Amino acid sequence: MACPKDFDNSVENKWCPGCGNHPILQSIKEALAQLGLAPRDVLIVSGIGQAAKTPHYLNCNFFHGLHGRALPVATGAKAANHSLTILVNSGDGDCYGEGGNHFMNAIRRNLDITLLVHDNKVYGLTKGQASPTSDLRMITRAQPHGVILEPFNPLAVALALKAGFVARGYAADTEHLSMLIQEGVRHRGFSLIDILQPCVSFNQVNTYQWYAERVYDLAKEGHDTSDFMAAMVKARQWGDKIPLGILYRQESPSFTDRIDGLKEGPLTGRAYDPARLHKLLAEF
Amino acid sequence: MACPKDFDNSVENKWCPGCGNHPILQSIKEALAQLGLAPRDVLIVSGIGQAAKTPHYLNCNFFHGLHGRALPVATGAKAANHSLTILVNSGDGDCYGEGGNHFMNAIRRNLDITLLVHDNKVYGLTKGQASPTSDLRMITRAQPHGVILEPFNPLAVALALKAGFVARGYAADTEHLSMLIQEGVRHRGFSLIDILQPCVSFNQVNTYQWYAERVYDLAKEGHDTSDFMAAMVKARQWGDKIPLGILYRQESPSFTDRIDGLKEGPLTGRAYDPARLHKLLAEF
Amino acid sequence: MGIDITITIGGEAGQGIQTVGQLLAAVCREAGLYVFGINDFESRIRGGHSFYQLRIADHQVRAPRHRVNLLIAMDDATLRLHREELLPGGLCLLNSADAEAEEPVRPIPFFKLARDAGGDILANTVATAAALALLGAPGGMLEKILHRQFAGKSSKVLEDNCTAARLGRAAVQGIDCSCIGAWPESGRKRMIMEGAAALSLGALAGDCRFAAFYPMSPATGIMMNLAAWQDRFPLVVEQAEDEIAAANMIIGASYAGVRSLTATSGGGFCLMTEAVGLAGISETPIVIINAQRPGPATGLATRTAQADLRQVMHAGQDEFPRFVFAPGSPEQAYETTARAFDLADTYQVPALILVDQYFNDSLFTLEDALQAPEKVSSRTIDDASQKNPSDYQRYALTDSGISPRAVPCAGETLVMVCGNEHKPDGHSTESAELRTAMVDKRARKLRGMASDMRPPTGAHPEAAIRLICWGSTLGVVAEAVELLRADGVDAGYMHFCDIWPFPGTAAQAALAGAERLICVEQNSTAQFAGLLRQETGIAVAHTVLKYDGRPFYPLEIVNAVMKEGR
Amino acid sequence: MGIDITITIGGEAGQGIQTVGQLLAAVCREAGLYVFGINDFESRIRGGHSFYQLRIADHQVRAPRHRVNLLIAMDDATLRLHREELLPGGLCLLNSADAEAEEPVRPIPFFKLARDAGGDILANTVATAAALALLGAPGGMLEKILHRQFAGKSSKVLEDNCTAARLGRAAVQGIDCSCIGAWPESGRKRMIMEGAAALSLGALAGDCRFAAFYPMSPATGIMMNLAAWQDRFPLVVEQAEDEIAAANMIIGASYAGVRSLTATSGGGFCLMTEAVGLAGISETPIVIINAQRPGPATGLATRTAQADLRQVMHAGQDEFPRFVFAPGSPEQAYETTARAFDLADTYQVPALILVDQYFNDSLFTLEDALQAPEKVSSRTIDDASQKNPSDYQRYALTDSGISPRAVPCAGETLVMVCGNEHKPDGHSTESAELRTAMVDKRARKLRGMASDMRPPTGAHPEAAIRLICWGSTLGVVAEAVELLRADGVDAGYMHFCDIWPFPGTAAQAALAGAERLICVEQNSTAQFAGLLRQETGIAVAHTVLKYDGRPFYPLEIVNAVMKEGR
Ligand SMILES: Cc1ncc(C[n+]2csc(CCOP(=O)(O)OP(=O)(O)O)c2C)c(N)n1
Ligand SMILES: Cc1ncc(C[n+]2csc(CCOP(=O)(O)OP(=O)(O)O)c2C)c(N)n1
Ligand code: SF4
Ligand code: SF4
Ligand SMILES: [Mg+2]
Ligand SMILES: [Mg+2]
Repeated sequence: MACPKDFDNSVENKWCPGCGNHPILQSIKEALAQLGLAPRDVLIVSGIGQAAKTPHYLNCNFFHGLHGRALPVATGAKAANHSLTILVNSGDGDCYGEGGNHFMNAIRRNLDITLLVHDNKVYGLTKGQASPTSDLRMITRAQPHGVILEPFNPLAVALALKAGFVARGYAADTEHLSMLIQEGVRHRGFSLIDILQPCVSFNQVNTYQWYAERVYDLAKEGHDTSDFMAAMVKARQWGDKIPLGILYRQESPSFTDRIDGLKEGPLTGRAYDPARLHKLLAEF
Repeated sequence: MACPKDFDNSVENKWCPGCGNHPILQSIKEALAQLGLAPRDVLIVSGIGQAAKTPHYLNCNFFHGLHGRALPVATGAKAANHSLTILVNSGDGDCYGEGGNHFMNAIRRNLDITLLVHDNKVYGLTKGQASPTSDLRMITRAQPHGVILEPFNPLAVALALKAGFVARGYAADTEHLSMLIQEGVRHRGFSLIDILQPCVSFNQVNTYQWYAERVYDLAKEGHDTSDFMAAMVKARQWGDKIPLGILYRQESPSFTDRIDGLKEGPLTGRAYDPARLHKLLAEF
Repeated sequence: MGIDITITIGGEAGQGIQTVGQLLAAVCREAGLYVFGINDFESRIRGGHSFYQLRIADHQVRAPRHRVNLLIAMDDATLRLHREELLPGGLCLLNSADAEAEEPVRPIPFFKLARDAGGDILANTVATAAALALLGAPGGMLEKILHRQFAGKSSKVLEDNCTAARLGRAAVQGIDCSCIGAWPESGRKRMIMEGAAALSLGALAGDCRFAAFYPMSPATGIMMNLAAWQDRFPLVVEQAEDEIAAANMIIGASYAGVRSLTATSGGGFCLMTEAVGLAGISETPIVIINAQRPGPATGLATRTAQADLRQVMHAGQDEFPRFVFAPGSPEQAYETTARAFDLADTYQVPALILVDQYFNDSLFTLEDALQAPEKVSSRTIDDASQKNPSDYQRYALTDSGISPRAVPCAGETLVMVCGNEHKPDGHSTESAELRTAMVDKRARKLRGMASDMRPPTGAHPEAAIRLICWGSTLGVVAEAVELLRADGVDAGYMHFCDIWPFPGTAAQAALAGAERLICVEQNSTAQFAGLLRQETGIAVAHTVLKYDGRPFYPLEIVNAVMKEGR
Repeated sequence: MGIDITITIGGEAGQGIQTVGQLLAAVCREAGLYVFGINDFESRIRGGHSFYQLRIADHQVRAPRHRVNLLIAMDDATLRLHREELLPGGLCLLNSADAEAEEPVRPIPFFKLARDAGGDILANTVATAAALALLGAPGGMLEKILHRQFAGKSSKVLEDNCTAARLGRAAVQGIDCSCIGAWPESGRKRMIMEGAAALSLGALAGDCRFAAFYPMSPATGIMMNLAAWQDRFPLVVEQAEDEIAAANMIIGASYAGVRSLTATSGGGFCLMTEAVGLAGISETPIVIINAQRPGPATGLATRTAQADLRQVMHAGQDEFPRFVFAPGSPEQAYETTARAFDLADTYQVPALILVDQYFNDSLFTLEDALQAPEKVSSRTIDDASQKNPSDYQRYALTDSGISPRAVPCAGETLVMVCGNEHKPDGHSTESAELRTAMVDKRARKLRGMASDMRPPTGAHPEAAIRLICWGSTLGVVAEAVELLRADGVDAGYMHFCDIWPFPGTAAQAALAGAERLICVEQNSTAQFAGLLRQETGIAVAHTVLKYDGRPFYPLEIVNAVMKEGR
C-alpha cells in the first residue's frame, strides 16, 4: 500500500515556518498515497513562486518551469503522453496573473490534470505585492493606497468557462483538502482546486484566524454540485461566509479524449515509420 | 451638430465585400455623431486583425498596435490622460485569444473605455483558423477534425469578473448596435460590446442567415439589466436563440476614478516641479 | 539555354491568382520541366493587388526574374503595375470584354468565359488553359491535372473545369507566342513543393510528433501542412492560445518524450524567447522555425525579410547553447529540419531555424526526390540502460556537457527538471560553485555542436569577388554569380546554412584569398556581416542590402556588385 | 589610507540582516564617513543564509572586499560560511548563549538581549549597537538615528530600541577592537542610497509620470520607490497583469503624452520585446530598465549578472534605432536615467538601461548631492506650433529622421500611429518605396543619437594594460586598477556607460596604444568584447569573466590580470 512518506525527500524546505504551504504539501502526499500512486506514477508541473516550489519537496517526477507557464507545459506533456497523471502546483499570481490566459485555455481544453492553486492572495516570493486575488483595499508596498482592482474570482471564472470540476480547499483543513485532491485527480478532465493559503509573512488580512471565522463546508449544507447556478452563487460568496468544497462537477470528454489521433495510444509509445513518410513524399 | 460623415476618410477599405465589419464601421460613425463627438475628441486603440483595421477607416486619433495588446495601450493612455474618450476595436482572436489576460484585467480595473469586439468566430486576417469563440466541431484548415475546445464565452466571463456593462450587438443591426455603442461610451467604466460579425470568407457556420434565424432583442423581452443571475442565464444562451442587447449594467468607480493621484486632473496637464524633487532628494 | 520563360499572373486577392500558378506548375511538372514560383500578396483577403510569378525552364531555376515573357492580367491594375516588366516580344493577356487593345495586350474576357463555363470561380482554369495554349503545351495535359485534382469532387465540377479549359484555349487560338519552342516529351517528373512543405516534411523526417502554434504569417503554412497530415502520422498539432503557450507546450511535450516543433514569425518569436531560455537551462530539446517578415512589430505582414538573425541568436536572458540554421533551398530545408530535431535531441538544446516569406511561399522543383530516413532514433534512456535508476541525475556533470536524458513516468527513474539553476539531481541551488559548474557544463556542449556544423557551400570558391549570403537568398545569389561570370566578372559565392555555433574556421578558409567580399542580405544593417566580423575579424568590403519586403532579383545583385556594392 | 574597514552581518532571511547594515550606514553617514554595502540573499523569505557587507571608510569606496574586519554572525552558519574572510586581528560576534568561544569569536546572546529589551525583533538594534561600540563610534549617534526612524511610531517602540542599543553596547564592553581609530567629528553628511533609488530618482528627474511594472527581482525595488512617491509627484504607478501589459501600457501612456517607464529583469524583458519593436516602429519614446540577474529562465533569482547585453540590443524582430545604457554608479544612474527619458523623447525611440542586482541592491555614498533639474521640457508639438494642424503627418519624412510628435485629443491635430509599416500620415502601406523610405527615416536618427553618445570614461588612459568594463563593475574595476598600480602594474581602465549607438570612434581612441586589452564582464561569453570586435575590429587579448551570480571583488580582477586574464 502506498504511503504519504513515499513522497518525502531530503530537500531543505524553504517556506516560512507557519506558512499555509506546509499543510498543503502534507495533503498532497496523503492524497497521492490514498490514490495508490507511487512517486514514479506522478508528474508535477509548476511555474514560479512559493507555491511552485512544491514539487521540490515531493519525491516524484517534476518540471519546474517559468512563472505563469505551468499549464502549457502540462498541456504539452499530456498531449505527448496522455497516460500521465499530472498535477500542477501554482500560485495566485502564477496562475491567475502572469498565467491568466493559460488558465482560461486549460479549462477550455478540459485538460485532464489537477490544478492546485495555493491562493495566498499575495505575491509571496517577490515580497508582498498584491496578487489578482488580493482583497480590495489591501495595503502593500506596491499598493500603498490599497488595492483598487476588483479581485479575480477564480471559481466564478472557471464556471463561466464551463470547468467540470471546481472546488475550494483550505490549507489548514488537510483532511478535507486531501479529499478534494483525490476527487480532483479522479475526475477525468480539468479540475481546479483553489486553496485558501495563509501567508504569514505578507498577508496580514487573510490569516488563519480570519479564515477560521469564515469557512464552512458546502457538503454539509447539501449543496448540489450538479447545479450550475447554485455553484455560481456559491462562487460569488466571499466575506463573512466562505464556502469550501466541491462547487461544481460535471464530466465530459477531456482534451486528449477528443483528439482522434490519440485513440491508438500515447504518442510516446508510437514508432517512426519510414513507409508513411515515403508515401507522403510520393505525393509531391 | 456632429454627423457620421465627419468620421469618413479617404483610406481604401481592405475588408472583403459583404464583411460584417462594414456595418459595424457605420454603426460606430453613427454612434460617435449621436454622442456629439468630433474626430478630435476620439481616440481609437486597436490590436491586429481585420477588426483592428477599423480605425484606419475613421477620421480620428488612433493607435494601431500589436496583436492582442490593445487594452494595455488603452490603459496607459487613459492613465496618462483620463479625459480621453477611448474606444477599442478588437477581434475575437485579438481580444479573447492572444489578449485574453488583458481582457480579464481591463475588466478588473473597470477601465473607462468601450471595447468593441468584432466577433466573427474565426481568425480572419490569418485566413480562417479557429478562434476562441469558434463553435465546437467547426472545421478549418487548422482544425481539420473540427474544433475541440469549448468556445470562450466572453459575456459569461465578463460577468464572472464583475464587468459593469456587458452587451451583445449584431453587425447587421446597425441601429441597435449604434445604440449599444452610445450606451457603452456613456457608461462610466468598462463596457464590453461583443458584436456578432459574419465573416463571409472564412466562417460558413455563423452566417447572416444563421444569425437572422436566431437573434432576438433582450430589451423587448423585459430583461432586467440589474439582475446578475438573469444576465448569467442570458450570457449562456447560445444555439437556437441568441440574445442581443445589454445583459448587465451597474456603475461603479472606474480605474482612474480610484487613483488618488488623478483627483488633481490628468497627468498630461501637470507640470514638472523641481521643488518637489529637490525635497525628496534632500531626504537621502 | 533552352527553355527559360517567365509568366506573371496578377489580380485581386480572392481571384485565385495562386491557383493559376499552381496549375501551370503542375502541368510543367508533368512535362518534366522545372519551375520556380513566387507569391506576392497583401495583408487582406479580397481586393488589392497580388501576383504569382512562375518561371518555367528545362533546367534547374531558383530565382525570380525581373522581366517576364507573359503577363496574365486578371484586372487593369495588373497591367498598369507590371507592364514595364514585359520583355520585348512579350505578351499580356488582359481580362477585358473589349475586342481590341494595343500591342502587346490581348484582351480575353476571362470572367465572361468562366461564367459561360459555369461560374466566376472557373476564371483560373480559363486563364491557365489560355496560358498553356500560348506556351504550346501539348493538349490534354491540363485536363489530366484537373482530373487528378477533382477526383473526390462531383463530376459537374470536373466537367465545368474542362469546359473552362476548352474555352480558355479557344480564346487564344491564333495568337502567336513561341516562347517555349518544343515541349519535352514527358520528361522525368520531379517533385515540386513550396518551401513551407519542405520544412513540414523535414519535421516528419525528424520524427516530430507534437506541434503547437499560434497562427502567424508566413509561418502558418508549415503548420497547416502538419495539421492536414495528423491522420497519417503519430502527430498532434495544437493551436495554442498564444505563442507563449505554444513554446511552453512543446517544451512539455519534449520533456514527456516526443520531438516537438513550433513555427512563428518574429513577433511571435518575441513572445517565445523566455521559453527558449527555459529549453536552454532545462536542457529540453525543441525546434522553432522563425519565418521572417519585415518588422518591427507588425511591419509588412505578408512580405519577406532576413532581419531576425541577431534576434534569434540572442533571444532569452543570459547565455546557453543553441543551434541556428538558415536553409536556402527546399532540399536543405528538408534535411536541415530533420537534422535540427536530431541535433536538438543529441545536445538537448533549442534549435532555431530561420526561413522567410519568400522561401516559405515559393515553389521549387527538386532535382532528386526527398527520401524518408530509414530510422530515427531517440536519444533518451530508460531504467534498463541504468545500473540504478533511483540514482538518476538529470543534470549529471559530464565531459561532453550532455547528461543522459530520461522521460518521466516510464519507470523507476524520477526525472526532475528545473528552470532555476540546479544541482545535478534537478533541485534548485544557490551555490556559486554549482552555478559555475552548470554554466560550464552547458557551454561544453558547444564543442560537440560546433563539430556538427557544416561549412558554408558555394560555387567558384577561388573567385576574386566573393558574395556571402545565408538563408533564402541562395538561389538568387547563385544565379547572380552566373550572370556576373557571363559578364566576365570573376565572382563566386559562399552560402551559410549552419550559422550557430558559428563555423568560424570554415568561414575563414572559405573567404580567404578573396579580393572583395560582398555580403548580400535582406535587412538594413547587414547583420550577418556584423556576426562575421565579431566571430572572425573579417570585415566585408561591401554589402548589398534590400529591405523593402520584396525578394531580391538576380539582376539587382549583379548591378549592385557592378557598382561595388553600397 | 585612514579608515577603511569592512563588516559583514550574516544570518537567516527574516532576521533583519539588512536592517543592521542600513542602521550602521546611517550612523556612518551622520559621522561624515563613506559607506559601501552589498546585499546577498537567497530566493526565500525566511531561513537559509543571507549577509550584508558594509565597508566604512573616510574616503570614497565603491567595491566590496573579500576580507572583513568584523563579522556579526546572527547564527552559526554565518560563522561557518564567513570565518575564512576574517582579517588577521578581525573579530566575530556570534549569537550564542555560551560564555566562552575560541578566538576570534566572541559570543554575544543577541536574541536573548533583544528579548530582554522587548522582543526578538530588536536583535538588529542590539547587533548594531554592539558593532558601533566596537568600532568606537561616539555614543548617542545610534539613538539619534533611532529617534528619526521611529518618529511616527509609538514611544514604546523607540524606548525598546534604545534599551536594545544600551544592552548591545554593554555586551561588548571591554572587547578591544581598534579598527577605526578616531571617528571624524561630525563631517559633511553625504547622501547615501541604493542603486535602485538612484534609478527611481533619475526617472523623476526625467519627468517620468507613469510607470507600469510586473514584480521581478531585482527590478522591483525601483518600482516600490516610485510607488511610495506617488503622493508627492504627478505620478501613477500601476502593477500590470504581466510584463507584456506593462510594456504596452507605457507605450499607451507615452503616446497620450506622458513620459513612461517600466523596469524588469531578463525574463520579464523577454515578454516585452515585441513591445520594444512597437515603440520602435511607432516611434513612441519609452524607457525600460532591465535589472539583470543570472538566467537563463529563472536562473538565480536574487543574484547578479551582466549577461543580457546582446538580448537588449537585439530584442524585437527586424531593426530600429534604440539606446542602450549601462550606468556604473548612482551618480551615473541618476543622470543617465534622466537623460534616457530626454533622449527617448528627442529621438522618439526606446531607451534601455541595463543595471543588475549588485547595483540595485548596493548602498553607495555620494560625494555630491544629486540636483533636481530646473526644467524638463517635453518635445511634443501642438496645434499652435503648426500652420495647419489638419495637415499633420505623424511620420513626416525629415532629414533628421525625427518627425514632430503631437499628442492625441489635444486639438485639431489628429495623431495616427501604427505598428504596421506606414505612410507619413500613419496609415498602413504595402508600398516597397515607402517601406524603404520609412526604414531609412528611422535609421537616420542614428546619426543624431550617435552624436549624443558619451565616450567611455576611465582612469590612466595611457596605461599599458587597459581594463574594459561596462555597467555596474565600474567601482570594482576602478579599485582593481588602483591595486594593480600599487603593485607596480601599469594598468588603467575604460568604462562604457553609453553602449548603443556604439561609440566606436571614441572606443577606438580610448583603447588605442594599449599593450593589452582585458575585458571584465559578469557573463560567460564576454558579450561586450564581441560587440567591440563587431563594431571596431578590436579583439581584446583577455577576458576576466565571472558568472556565479556573485559580484566581483577587486582582488579577483587583480589576480586574473596578474595571470594574464583567462
Ligand atoms: C516572467 C517573470 N516575471 C516575474 C517573475 C517574478 N516572480 C517570481 S514569483 C512571482 C509571484 C509569485 O506570486 P504567486 O504566484 O502568488 O506565488 P506565491 O509566491 O505567492 O506562492 C513573481 C512575480 C518571474 N520569475 N518571471
Ligand atoms: C504576436 C502575433 N501573433 C500572431 C499574429 C498574426 N495574426 C494577425 S491577425 C491574427 C488573428 C486575427 O483574428 P481576430 O483577432 O479574430 O481578427 P479578425 O481578423 O478575425 O477580425 C493573427 C493570429 C500577429 N500579428 N502577432
Ligand atoms: S512568504 Fe508567505 S507564501 Fe511564501 S513561504 Fe512565506 S508564508 Fe509562505
Ligand atoms: S476575411 Fe472575413 S472578417 Fe476579414 S474582411 Fe473578409 S469577411 Fe471580413
Ligand atoms: Mg501567491
Ligand atoms: Mg476574428
